[in-house]
Amino acid sequence: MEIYWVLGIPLAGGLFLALWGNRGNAPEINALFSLLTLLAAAALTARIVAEGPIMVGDGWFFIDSFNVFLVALTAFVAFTTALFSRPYMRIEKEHGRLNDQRLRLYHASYQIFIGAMLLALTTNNMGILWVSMEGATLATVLLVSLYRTPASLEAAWKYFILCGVGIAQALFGTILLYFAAEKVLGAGGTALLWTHLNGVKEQLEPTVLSLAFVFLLVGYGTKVGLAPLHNWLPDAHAEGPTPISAVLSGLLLNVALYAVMRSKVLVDGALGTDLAGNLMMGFGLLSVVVAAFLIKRQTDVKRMFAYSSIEHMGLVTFAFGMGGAVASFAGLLHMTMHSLTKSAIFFAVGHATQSAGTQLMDGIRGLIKTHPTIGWSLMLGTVAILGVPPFGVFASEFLIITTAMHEHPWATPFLLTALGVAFASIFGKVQPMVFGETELPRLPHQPALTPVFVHLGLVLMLGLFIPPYLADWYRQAAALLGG
Amino acid sequence: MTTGILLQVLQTLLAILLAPLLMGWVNQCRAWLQGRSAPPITQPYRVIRKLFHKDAVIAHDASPLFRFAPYMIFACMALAAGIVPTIVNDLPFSPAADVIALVGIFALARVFLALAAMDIGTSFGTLGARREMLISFLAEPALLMVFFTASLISQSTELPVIVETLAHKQFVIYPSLAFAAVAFWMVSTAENARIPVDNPTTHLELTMIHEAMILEYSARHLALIEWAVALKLFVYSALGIALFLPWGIAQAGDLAALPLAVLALLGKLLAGGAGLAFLETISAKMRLFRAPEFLGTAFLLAVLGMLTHFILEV
Amino acid sequence: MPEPIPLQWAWGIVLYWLLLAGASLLLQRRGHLVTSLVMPLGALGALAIAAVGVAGLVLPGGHFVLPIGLPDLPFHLRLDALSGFFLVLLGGAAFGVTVYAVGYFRTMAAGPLALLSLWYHLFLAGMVLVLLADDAYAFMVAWELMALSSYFLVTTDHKISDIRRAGFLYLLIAHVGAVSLLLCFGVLQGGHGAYTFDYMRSAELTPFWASVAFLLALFGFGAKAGLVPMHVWLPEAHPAAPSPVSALMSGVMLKTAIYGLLRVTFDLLNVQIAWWGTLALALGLLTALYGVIFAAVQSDMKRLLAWSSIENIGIILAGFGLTVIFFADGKGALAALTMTALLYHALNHAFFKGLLFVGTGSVLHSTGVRHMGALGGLIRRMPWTAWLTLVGALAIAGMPPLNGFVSEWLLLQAFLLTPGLAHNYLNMVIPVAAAAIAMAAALAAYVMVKFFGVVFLGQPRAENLKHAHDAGWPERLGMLWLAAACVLLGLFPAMVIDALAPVTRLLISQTLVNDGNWLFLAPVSAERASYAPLVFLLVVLAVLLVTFLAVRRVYHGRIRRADPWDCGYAEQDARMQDSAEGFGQPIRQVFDVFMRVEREMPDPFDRKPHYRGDSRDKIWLLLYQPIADLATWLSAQAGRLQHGRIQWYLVYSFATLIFLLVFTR
Amino acid sequence: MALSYTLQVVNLLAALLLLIAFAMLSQRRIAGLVTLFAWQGGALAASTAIVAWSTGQHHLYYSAVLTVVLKVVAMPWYFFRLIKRLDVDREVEPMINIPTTMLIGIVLVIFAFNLALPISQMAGTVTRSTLGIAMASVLLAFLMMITRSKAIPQVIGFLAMENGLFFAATSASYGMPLVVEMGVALDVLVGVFVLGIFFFQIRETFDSLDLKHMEKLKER
Repeated sequence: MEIYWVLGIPLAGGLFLALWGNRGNAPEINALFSLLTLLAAAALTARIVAEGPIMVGDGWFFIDSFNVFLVALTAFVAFTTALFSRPYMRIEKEHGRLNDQRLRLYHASYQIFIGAMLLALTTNNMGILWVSMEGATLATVLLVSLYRTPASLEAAWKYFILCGVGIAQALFGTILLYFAAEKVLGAGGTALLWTHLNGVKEQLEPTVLSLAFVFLLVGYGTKVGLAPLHNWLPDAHAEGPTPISAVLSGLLLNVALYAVMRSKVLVDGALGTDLAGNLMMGFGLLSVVVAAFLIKRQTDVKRMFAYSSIEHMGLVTFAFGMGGAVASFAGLLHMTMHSLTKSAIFFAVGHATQSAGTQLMDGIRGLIKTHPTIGWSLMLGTVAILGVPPFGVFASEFLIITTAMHEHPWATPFLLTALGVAFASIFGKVQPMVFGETELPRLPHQPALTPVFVHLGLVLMLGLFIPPYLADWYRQAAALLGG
Repeated sequence: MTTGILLQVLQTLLAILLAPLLMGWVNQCRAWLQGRSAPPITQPYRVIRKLFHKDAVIAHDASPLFRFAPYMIFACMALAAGIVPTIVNDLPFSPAADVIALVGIFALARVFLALAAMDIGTSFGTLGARREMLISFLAEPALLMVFFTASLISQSTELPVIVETLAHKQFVIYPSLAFAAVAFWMVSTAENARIPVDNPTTHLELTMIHEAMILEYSARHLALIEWAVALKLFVYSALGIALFLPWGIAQAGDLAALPLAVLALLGKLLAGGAGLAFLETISAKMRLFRAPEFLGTAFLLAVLGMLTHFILEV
Repeated sequence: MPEPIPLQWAWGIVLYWLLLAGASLLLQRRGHLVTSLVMPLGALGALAIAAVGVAGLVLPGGHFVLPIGLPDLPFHLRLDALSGFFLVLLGGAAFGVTVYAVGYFRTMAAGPLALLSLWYHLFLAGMVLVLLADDAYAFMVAWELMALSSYFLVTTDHKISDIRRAGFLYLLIAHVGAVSLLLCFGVLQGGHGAYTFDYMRSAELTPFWASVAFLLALFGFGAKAGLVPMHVWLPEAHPAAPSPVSALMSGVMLKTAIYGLLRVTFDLLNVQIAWWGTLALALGLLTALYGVIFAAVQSDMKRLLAWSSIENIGIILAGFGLTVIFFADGKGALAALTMTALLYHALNHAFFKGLLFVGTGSVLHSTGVRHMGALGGLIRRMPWTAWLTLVGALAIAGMPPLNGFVSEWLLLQAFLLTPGLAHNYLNMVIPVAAAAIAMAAALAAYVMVKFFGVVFLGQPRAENLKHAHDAGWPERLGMLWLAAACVLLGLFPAMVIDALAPVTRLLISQTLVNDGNWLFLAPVSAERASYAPLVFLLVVLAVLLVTFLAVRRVYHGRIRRADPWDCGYAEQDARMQDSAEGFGQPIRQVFDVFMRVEREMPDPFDRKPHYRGDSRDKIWLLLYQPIADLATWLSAQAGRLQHGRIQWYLVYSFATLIFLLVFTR
Repeated sequence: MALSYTLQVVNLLAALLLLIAFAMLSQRRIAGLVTLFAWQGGALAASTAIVAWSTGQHHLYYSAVLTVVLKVVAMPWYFFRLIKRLDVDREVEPMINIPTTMLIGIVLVIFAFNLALPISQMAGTVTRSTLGIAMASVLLAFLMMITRSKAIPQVIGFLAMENGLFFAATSASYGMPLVVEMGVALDVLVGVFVLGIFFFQIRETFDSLDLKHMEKLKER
């Protein structure tokens, strides 16, 4: 069964790399494992597309079109990131910022992290979901502090504590969920299986579930980076190594949001009101606005794009909060686009910072002159993430904003303001980095920009043409989310 | 139709020929009023003839534009003279250009004059051009508004139709036309470089406008320009007549009225010329930057005229 | 349904341009191929597009669906009279400009040239798609493609920080406008979440929501068209771009905004309200006057032209406002008149503004100077450029018998026909509006005399002008094409108006009746007003000829060349001419209130005294600065959230938790 | 009737739990905190065991054992070692002074009880009334994390919160499914080890475990 491969390969890879250490070819092995994961994921996806939702391992794993698309996305971005991190980490090592055992740690926990996320996505058990989310956090804590600089340590500490506390709330939510469930389904393992819960969601106790949802939202929302629970996110993104920033904002946030959505489905079923939706809209809107205004004052490029991740996650949350077929579709689309684009941007930024030797934007100038490819990929990536067509991010923003306009017009001024401010800030800061004069040195290694162009190419394509099966897939997923 | 064309040509020629005479008459009156001994009324003709016999002196790097401009200006004025009804009221050419086009023609002449003035690149030339354009950007819309008032009354921008309505329909008093008339007088003083806006007889750097532009011209070019200036004065007077006291202009088709019309025209021109001279004598030339205020007032008066039309006469 | 042939052609040409764009990307090394092959081919495409536009005007419009776009919303394309007209405008202007560009870019370095050609053709394709799009998504994609490619064109010379700033400002305002268009479409689709224009046409909106949609559209399209107060980007961005690009942006791109406004107001919205028209009229007049006043005080020639573009957009928008007023008031004939006038003016502006921009391009190319204070006397060094530019200048100054005069004439006629509107206040407003238009036109003449006089006439103000060279043949051809268009559009208005009839019929189901014949233009009735430019021109020529011959006869024709007299002043030199600032000074004096003047006074002992007076508009200070400050303040407040103390972060999540717990019970 | 006795014992233990939570709030010395933490773990384990015995939920035994092993033996021992190695055992003033903290704590307890009331009514378990206490101890642990400005106390607060959660699980629904409990325990274990590594890193970088050094990353 593909699913076991999907979960097994990364974990095995983690163990292997932990033992193998940072021999010369560790990066390649890392990439190889990621590739295998990707293949397995592809096989799984193919099966789902063919057979529809399946339940594996007597109900412990459940894969429907919602999570399988996230599985595919995760495996894909994980693979491209591994490709990117090959030259990147080499250069880091040559700059003497990393040594062998840290690279060993890096490679091992990278695989573990991917494995944990895949587990979180595929499991059917809300408890296991919680466990693997926590696992993913733990796997990345030491990666964030990989450079052992004071800043990175501080970032990692905040990451750990805030996410730990948040996730504890999520556990409480899960307990309440179980508490509500076992009265309907009886005690024992099956009472936390999402499919079972989903089957009986109408009978679940409303008051308990509304309470549970609050805890779950605060818990997982912390990991999504919803304002005002977002404070760990910019630090962690800015201080960790760039590949980690890429997967954190490209994947981890998605997975956390996935958890929120799974709970939302249950709660909606139980309550019959759109309490959950309203809460999510509120959080989403707040995140969009706050992030937009925080972007304006950034000087560190990775930090700025971290905030932009908050903004986009807020947008997705808002879309899911609105509910309805179109909005959910748009939300899923936006998830995909954001992951691809943002990771691409982080790749470009990574090389840019390496060539400039600083993450401060004032230090990065005129990339087009020294590294045209980096410069253009950064420029195009930025344009894409800012929602300029024909890139795909615009497709989802188009749907979200127009839907908002006729379902919740009150929200649109905020969106308009936030998008405008974000655009002004990000573009105004990126433009001088890309254009203009410069005296930056060239990079020792050839930067690996294939991933960037692959991502941007995909985003561009999806902006102009979404393949029918992909569209159906989104539609089914949107339907699952109560569209 | 043929008679129409005949009359058209006749009238235009008449205008072109009479124009210097009007200029002479005005100068004469002014001299009398100022107690000087007046030059003969034919003085302008002599001046023009003299100029035509001189050698042309042109600056070294004068472009073709410079030499082409005088002809252009003269042609424009002749055209204007062709549009405005002076003695008869059916002009086969006038449908080709209505009052708005008339304003356009004046503008065209003015722009060419200004460009020619800038062509040599002397300090005075550019100075004159600038001042001229400054005057015009207020005078032109004011003139247009004056026409608008008239055409709102007669529901047409065709001068013949306007005259028809004002002269030959039943007599009505239009208060709006009073405003228009005042505005028109102010504009025409400015447009014809008369006191109080400009002084045609001075070459004083600080004040001259029109003269500064034609400093570089000599001989035939100058002659053409002078003639065009006279023609312009004539056309404006004719316009004033046509708009504000059109009685006497022969109606389309009846040739019997022609002699009377000619007499009426002469009478009006004499009166008008004298009036102009009188006003020039009693008023003093104003500072250059008073001119915008002066013309702004004219502009406002014209607009007021339109408003009064909407308030009182609709 | 039979496939609409012209539309397929249009789509084919778009693909063809995309192909050329890709090709030029491959020609990174071979610059000469780009100019000698790709761009001429692009020009042919433009010509073909114009032909398609003509077809769209005469043939019944068709539409078809492309297999790309969103899953539920593939690209819908449609060709009707309106888009046809604007295609003609685009193709006609773009052809001349592109031909010109062939020569203009010949000296450019290969790498940047390839990129430029890439964006250039994407830009053209984007504009065509905007005109063809028949659903919100396709429209927005095309719209932003247009904006993005033009941004990259503007920043071609990105080494200069001012240009970077200009490009940034441009893209920012364009994007904000685009978002508001997005919202506008969100309103228009009125509930049943379908974004094709067909559905929007059928959607029934309450007056309130219709007004919201209109205002959003006015904002969005106004931002693109340079409507005051959203105009701030325009005088920065248009001069920054290479001249052919400026020509396209001013001449054509601004018109796509007019197109969008017409499309939304008269086609997609099924209710029009009079006060929209009043608003548009007021804004238009404000824009016209504001633009022309600032054009008069500029001393950078391209900036001057950019401001004059703002003025013309204002005039067009005023016409639009009148159209809405009349149409909402049930005066179809008048609406037809004004709409014809505004379309006509849009067409004219495309040509003469394109002509003027490429003219300045040639000057820039051979002298390398944009500041008028360092130019002058070029009519002798570059006669072709000078005389062709003169045509453009006279046309834009509204001189008969050129085309600028016709459209203004039509507009003024509309003002004269107004009495008897339902709303009395309108009857009061109209004369003032007419006065404003007249004044704008007169000022335009001032501006053009300044522009042409200072740049091409007089003495060269700098040494390097001595060896300025005239434009090459491709440039001349391009300019000839545009100038010819200006003349012909001026001489045959009756025909043009007949050609415009389908558009007005489509939008307001009324056409402008021409009481005259092909020669005489008489909008409503021959009694009311008529105008025959051809006769006019012939008579002028005739009189000219007669005068000339007569003078020849009576005059012996000796000519002596000498130094200029200049009241006998001997040490006359080029520095004594009016500089651009000097020429603008009276206007600055009169309209001081609108401006913030930065002066550099010369020092009395300076041997070569230098004076600089730079007039900026206050709107930046009054409107945009506060907004920026507010944003900064807000972000400072938001920054307080992130003050680094983990206990506080915990407090946030604790507080959130408690709040939600209280809130949900 | 035996059940009621056990029930009384359980409630007693619950009260003890809450008491310890308050004690932790007021405790200044880190070593003292660790001891209290160990006691809390003990109380938790005991109550779990009793519930297991009284209701025959056998899987609860495992979690009880797990608790004893992890939270009573392993972690305290580990923490004591850390404290010795890093030698950080001295009085620490919390950010907010103790009485205020106490007051806030009281308010929180009342709030938690109100919150838990409707739920515990519908709970089918004998131990329903203790749910409020569980929630209260969670919130109190949260409060403690907020008020402590040193690394180790914060972590202990974190673990105390974990205790509260376990207690909640037990009291609300006789514990979670075993797999989940195992997983959670595993996470906690790993987490603590990661933290251990952390402490050393932090120590060697800032040569102190004071969180004041870790306020550099902020918007300026």
